[in-house]
Amino acid sequence: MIEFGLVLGIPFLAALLLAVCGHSRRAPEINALCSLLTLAGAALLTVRVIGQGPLVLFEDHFFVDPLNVFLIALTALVGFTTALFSRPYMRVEQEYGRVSPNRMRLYHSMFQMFMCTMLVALSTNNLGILWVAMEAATLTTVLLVALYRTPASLEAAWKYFILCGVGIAQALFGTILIYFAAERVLGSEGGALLWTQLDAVKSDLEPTVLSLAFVFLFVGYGTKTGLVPLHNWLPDAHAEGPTPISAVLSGLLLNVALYAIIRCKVLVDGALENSFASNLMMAFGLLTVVVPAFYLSRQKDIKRLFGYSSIEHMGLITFAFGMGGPVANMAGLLHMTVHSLTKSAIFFAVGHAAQMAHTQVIDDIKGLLKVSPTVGWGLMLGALAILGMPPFGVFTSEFLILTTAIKHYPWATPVLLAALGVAFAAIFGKVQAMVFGRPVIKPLPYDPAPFPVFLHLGLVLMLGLWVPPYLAEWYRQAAKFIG
Amino acid sequence: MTFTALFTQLFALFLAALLAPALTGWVNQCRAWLQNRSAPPLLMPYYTLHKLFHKEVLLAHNASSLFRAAPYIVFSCMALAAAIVPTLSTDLAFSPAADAIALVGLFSLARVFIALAGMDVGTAFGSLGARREMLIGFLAEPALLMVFFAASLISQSTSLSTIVETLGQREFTIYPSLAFSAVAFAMVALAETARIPVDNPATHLELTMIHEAMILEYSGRHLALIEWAGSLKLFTYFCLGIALFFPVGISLAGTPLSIAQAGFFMTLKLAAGGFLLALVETLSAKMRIFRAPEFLGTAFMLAVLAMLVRLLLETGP
Amino acid sequence: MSILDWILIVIIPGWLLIGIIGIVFPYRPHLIYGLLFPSGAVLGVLLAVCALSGIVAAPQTRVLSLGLPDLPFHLRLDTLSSFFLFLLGAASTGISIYAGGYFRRGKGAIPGLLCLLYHVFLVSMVCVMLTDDGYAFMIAWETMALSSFFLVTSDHRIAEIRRAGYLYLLIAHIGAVGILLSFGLMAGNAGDYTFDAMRRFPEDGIWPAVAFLLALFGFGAKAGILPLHVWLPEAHPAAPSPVSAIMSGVMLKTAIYGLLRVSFDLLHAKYWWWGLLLLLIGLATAVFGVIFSAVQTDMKRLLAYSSIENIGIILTGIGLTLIFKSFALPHLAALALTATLYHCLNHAYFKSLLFLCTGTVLHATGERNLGRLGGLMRSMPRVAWLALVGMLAAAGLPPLNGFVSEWLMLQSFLFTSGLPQGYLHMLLPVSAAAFALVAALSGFAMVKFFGIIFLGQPREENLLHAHDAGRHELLGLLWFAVGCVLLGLFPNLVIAMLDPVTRLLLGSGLREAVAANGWWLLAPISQDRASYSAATFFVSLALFIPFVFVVVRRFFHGNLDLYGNVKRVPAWDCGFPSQTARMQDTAEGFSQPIRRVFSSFLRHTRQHPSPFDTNPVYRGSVEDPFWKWLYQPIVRLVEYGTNIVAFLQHGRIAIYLLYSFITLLALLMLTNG
Amino acid sequence: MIRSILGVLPEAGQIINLCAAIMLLLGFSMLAQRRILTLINLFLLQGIVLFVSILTVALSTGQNHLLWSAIITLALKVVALPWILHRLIRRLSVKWDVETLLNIPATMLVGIMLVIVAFNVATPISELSGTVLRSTIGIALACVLLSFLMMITRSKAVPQVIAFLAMENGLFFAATSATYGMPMVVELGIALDVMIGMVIFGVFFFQIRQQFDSLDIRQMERAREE
Repeated sequence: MIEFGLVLGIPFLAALLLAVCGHSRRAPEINALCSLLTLAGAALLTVRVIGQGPLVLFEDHFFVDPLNVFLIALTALVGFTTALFSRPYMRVEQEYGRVSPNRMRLYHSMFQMFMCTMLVALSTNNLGILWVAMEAATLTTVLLVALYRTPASLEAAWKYFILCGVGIAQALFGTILIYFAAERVLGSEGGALLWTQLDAVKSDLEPTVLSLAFVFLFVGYGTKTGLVPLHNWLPDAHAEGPTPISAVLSGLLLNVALYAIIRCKVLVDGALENSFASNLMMAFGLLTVVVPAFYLSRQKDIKRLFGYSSIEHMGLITFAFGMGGPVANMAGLLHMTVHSLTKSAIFFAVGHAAQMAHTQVIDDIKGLLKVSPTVGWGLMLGALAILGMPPFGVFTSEFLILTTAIKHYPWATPVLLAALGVAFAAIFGKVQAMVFGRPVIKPLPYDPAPFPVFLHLGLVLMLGLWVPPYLAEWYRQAAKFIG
Repeated sequence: MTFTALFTQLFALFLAALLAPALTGWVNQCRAWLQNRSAPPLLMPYYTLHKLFHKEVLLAHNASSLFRAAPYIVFSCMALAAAIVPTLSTDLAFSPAADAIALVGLFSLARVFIALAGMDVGTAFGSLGARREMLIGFLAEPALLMVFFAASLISQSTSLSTIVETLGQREFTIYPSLAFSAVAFAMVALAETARIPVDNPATHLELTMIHEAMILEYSGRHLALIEWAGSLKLFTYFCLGIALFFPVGISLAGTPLSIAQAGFFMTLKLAAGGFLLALVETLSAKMRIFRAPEFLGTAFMLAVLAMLVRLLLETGP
Repeated sequence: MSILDWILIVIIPGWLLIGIIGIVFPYRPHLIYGLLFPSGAVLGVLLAVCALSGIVAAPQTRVLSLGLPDLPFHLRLDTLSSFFLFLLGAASTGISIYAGGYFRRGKGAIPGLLCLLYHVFLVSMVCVMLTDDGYAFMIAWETMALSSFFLVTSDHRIAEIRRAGYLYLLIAHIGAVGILLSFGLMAGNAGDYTFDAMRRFPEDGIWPAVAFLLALFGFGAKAGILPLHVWLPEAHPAAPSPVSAIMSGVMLKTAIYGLLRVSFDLLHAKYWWWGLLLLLIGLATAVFGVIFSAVQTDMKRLLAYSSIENIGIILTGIGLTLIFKSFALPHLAALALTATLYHCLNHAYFKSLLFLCTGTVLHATGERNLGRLGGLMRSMPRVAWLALVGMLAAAGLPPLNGFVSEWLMLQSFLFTSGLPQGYLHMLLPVSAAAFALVAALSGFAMVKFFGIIFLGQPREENLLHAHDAGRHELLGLLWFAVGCVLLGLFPNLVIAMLDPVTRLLLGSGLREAVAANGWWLLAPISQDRASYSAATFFVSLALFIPFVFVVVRRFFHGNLDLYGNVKRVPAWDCGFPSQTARMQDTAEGFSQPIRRVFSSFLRHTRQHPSPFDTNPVYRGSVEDPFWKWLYQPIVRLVEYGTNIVAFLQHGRIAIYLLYSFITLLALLMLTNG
Repeated sequence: MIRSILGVLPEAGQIINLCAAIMLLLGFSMLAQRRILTLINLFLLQGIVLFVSILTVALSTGQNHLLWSAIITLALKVVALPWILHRLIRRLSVKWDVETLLNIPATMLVGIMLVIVAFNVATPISELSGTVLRSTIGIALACVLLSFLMMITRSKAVPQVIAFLAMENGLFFAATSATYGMPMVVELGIALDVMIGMVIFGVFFFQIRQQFDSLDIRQMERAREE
């Protein structure tokens, strides 16, 4: 209870606090401290859930079960490291005159608010509150993406806002339809939007309504996940926002949206007793793997490049969950974990690199290894990790996904193979050109923050070689749970 | 390894080394007759060798140790090759040590060294000769190997002694595959021993020479060894042809009497062969160097055909 | 402590420790090159010894509690892996010794980083041989690719090297995905990826063939078979020479190991057409490799193409083995496999030797271009004579090691009577002819390699003052040169060592046949059919040459002084008065016959100077035709794809909304209908 | 279980059906409308209809929280948002929205097809509901789709936002009329989000106009793959 309060309460209070003093000189430290406290809360919560089983709170509106507790922990962790990273990063931005103190206040406040909304979305039991939190997450990030107020950032934010707003409206319609179906079974007082209750009666829910509802929810949350062809906002938003925001967008928000889809899929699968939702997810997953792969090679902006890469990985995860079964589900969950860790690490490195070069244009960044070995190696190893090179954890999940795919859906593998190959060629070629070669850039006024990058990469490396037993147990439980 | 085998072996080796220049002399004599020239004496090559051995060695300034070692290596290779081929008897001490494939390897070892020696001094002609020699080599070598293979398909063995024994003991039957092989072998032999139409042993015209170009820088004892090795090579090829295609009279028993008989037959066959070679050389003209690949390619094809014919038409041993 | 324990407790941690010490003290060259690399070499010897005893020991297994939740790392040391570990240990010893001297003279890369990467590379190769499940294998496999990539790009400031590294890793990665998919197919249900589960993979239906083809693709990409070879001639020249040596000598063999493991051990090699496919690909690769090797003008590229050729030869051997096995001819299969494995070992030795020699030449002269080398026999004679050994071995000449394996291979081609398949029966002699052609052509390439670099006049001024190899380098070179000679002289011992391996994969071996003839005579079938005695051969040559020398000197000149005073004169050269180094054949000139004969294979472009040019320049280059016929179309296809998808991202928000709208409507109608 | 509402307020079903019909009509007229002021007024009307329908449901079922919903709707959709919009266009001095990306008759045709699709899709659901309100889900869906279409066809920022808000109206209508209201927490949350969203929109309008000198969203096509 207290832990849970910490997890949700600290970010919220921090958001209020930073709304007042977010422009002060010590604000980045406060931000990091609050994130650390949240992380501590999340850690305690995790320990407790592992020890005592699922937790239900606030009149059933919130609950913490194996599926979401690790996502909460992951979110808190990445939130904390991002806060650490944003400390030197935002100072440099301020030094460069790209953000004013007022904007710093907005940034810090909204960052914490964003964390809060995501934690709510992850921990809520109520599909309605889930929707509300998702929408709130959109709103906060819109403000963050538009932080620089440049034409490009405004354009990106506007597209993000409109596309995700419309998308999330579809999700609301889907939620209403679920409620409509559930009310006939549970009654309007019975908590017809509470996931635990829905889960209990899912086989009694009306299949036609639920399949329609799933279409709306899928399109809605899928927009936020970045599924092709609903993905168009994503590269713009990643490229134009401050880099810490790109990191959390890629590393966390997409996960949360996908989490929402998975929650809904469990219900729909229970009601439909056919593979409708699975097929839908596999089809869109495959499309989402292939199309971004082809975008990658033409990117000139480094953050846009990794934005597309995030889309691709979301496609892979969606495909994995679409295949279903214990192995593929576990692979999907693992891939969610390692992708958010790796991708945020990459964005940390990219952020520093772009600051050193005063540009995000790939061709103008060269010789990172020489100027700053930590940033250079971070970017290189991160890119190799995200491309599925062992011994990093991304490989583990890709290994499981691909082997499952060729066992059960061999027709899909040539597509995946082509996409992975093209993606590798594109990303690696560009990253290599940035990291290697003769330097054309200068070091930063503040030391870069290597800790977040290497912490993430270290964790990813660990997951590639050894999955700790309790984590494995969680993956197994959660995978079984998704079905 | 019996004592007789060892003795026969040493005797064969000695005989080969001794007779080889005579064969060269004989071919030159026949050629002169056919071309209406007055012939040099039969023992001319021996006089030449004697002269060269007594001359002083003049070395180019930048000739390396490899250059000086090469004649000895080449000569030894050729002598060993001559020893392996069952000319007089099939009961040879060396015969298990090297089969047909190893024989080809031995030839190419010698070739590689002489080519390297040709490149060593760093003159325009030396490297030109080396490259042409290697061109001939890489075409002739597989063709020769295929000839051996066709023969070994009959005898189910690559051991030269076994091949010759099998072919020598058989009743007279016509093997079409052997006919093909024989033609291929003749072509390869012409090329390998630096004869017209591929090379001209007598020329010193810069642009046409192959073998001579490589050994331009040699003089004195080195040149003598190389010349001798060339004679040995010619001799060995003759013996090979005889052993593979006309094995009549080769001693299978290994007794002194049969060896003497074999020696007699061999001399006859060599004489006839030398005359034939002179005839061929007289009747054909030297080809352009880039016709040589076609020439040898034909030989290669014929040898492969011989194998296929063997497999298609002649089942059973 | 069992052998596997020795490897796990001493060798792997030892190498890792060396690497870590290196990275902890990154800028201490004396420590790193004087102590760490030599100790790595000692561990290499230890590995070779362990592996030798592993070949005769029973298989040993271990399970490490690392890896996936349901799939800990399975390790297994059997005879096949022992053999390849022996190869690794033996080769790495020489290379480590050499590297200690070579890197000391290098500049650019951080010594400690090199030390770490090099030893991680070695460890990953050990792990590749030891792993017994798909996942751990892939981890080791890709770690190997990654560490070697960083080694290749250690001098990453040169754009060409970056490009080479990129191409290498790209093809390696795509190949790895192929292997991964193959494992996925063979894996048991519910994600059991151990090799044990894969051995139980059903043997009929289309899936074994698919798994085999995927594995062939994956391992072929690493080995450099046609048409996946393109990275090899780029990466080998780019890498520092010890790295080229270990990549060519050992890493390519890991692909062979993988192919043997999958096709024989896991899939049981039942179908003759697998063998035919391998045979044809192998021959094509070998012919292609050797022709291109002969026309190269960069010494390391020449060797790289020669590696492609040798991989082709090895693949041909595997193909023969598969054919014989599927037609139940165990003795012939054993002969072919022995020849294959023998050639793996030989190639590791002579190619490492040659690459290391190029390294020394490169350090002494700063040149890889054959057109600017020449005459080094005089300034660096020790390296030259050692290179001569390697070159003769690579050309497949007796009595060195290359000849033995080619001899065995030809024998197995030759005694193929009784294959029930008609076409195959006809095809094998033709293949033998192609094989013979390859062997002969490799001689051409090697003569060119040695002759242009070491013989003739120096083509540049500075070559006169090139310094010979240092102590460490020489020791490393000697290790391989002696190996080449010994492997050539004692084939029976090597074959006896290979016997357990062939028994594991085929159930038959050559030990009895070989043991019947004593150590000095190699007669794998029977003495009547074929025999070769390297020792006799060598001894007779070794006796005869001095004999001739003594006779000639004794009888004709009266002295035996080895460096007897001879008169030095200007070269004769048919009496041409002016001779410069430029008048020798260049590398291009030397390979002109090959270009003529095989002009249809090669894409040769030339630029001639005009007759009035005061400073005439001639340019010619031979391009790999696969770039034009295979890779460029693929690139164009991808570009086409990117143009199509770019059209989707049009920038206009209304269009984006339209996508959502259409998606929604389409899904709604789909659900409804 | 769905409670019968006819006992409490006999005409409630008719009223709600009527409201539904008016919603659809308003949706169409917004789609066809070029003038921005009229658009806002139509939006206001939609808000009123929504309010009436929620009120009807609230009264007829006696669910108190729906009364709250109704009040929020009134405050937000009838009073606050139109007022903000009016102020905005006055401050930004945009009066006209002459351009649509697709001409009006074609838009209408597409709109009719959308309605057919929406009804068709909703048929199986409506058959389940077993009340007289069977058509409301279909109509709500049609409203959502029509607003969606309107967002696609408008080239200026303000009408696009109005379309977005109209879409929310459709959703609200579905939530209250077809299901008799979502739980209170959810509705409050939704309302809050809409409110904040509107504020952000407002901020954006000024920023966009400052940066691009116009509210024409066709200016914002720079981030693209060329």
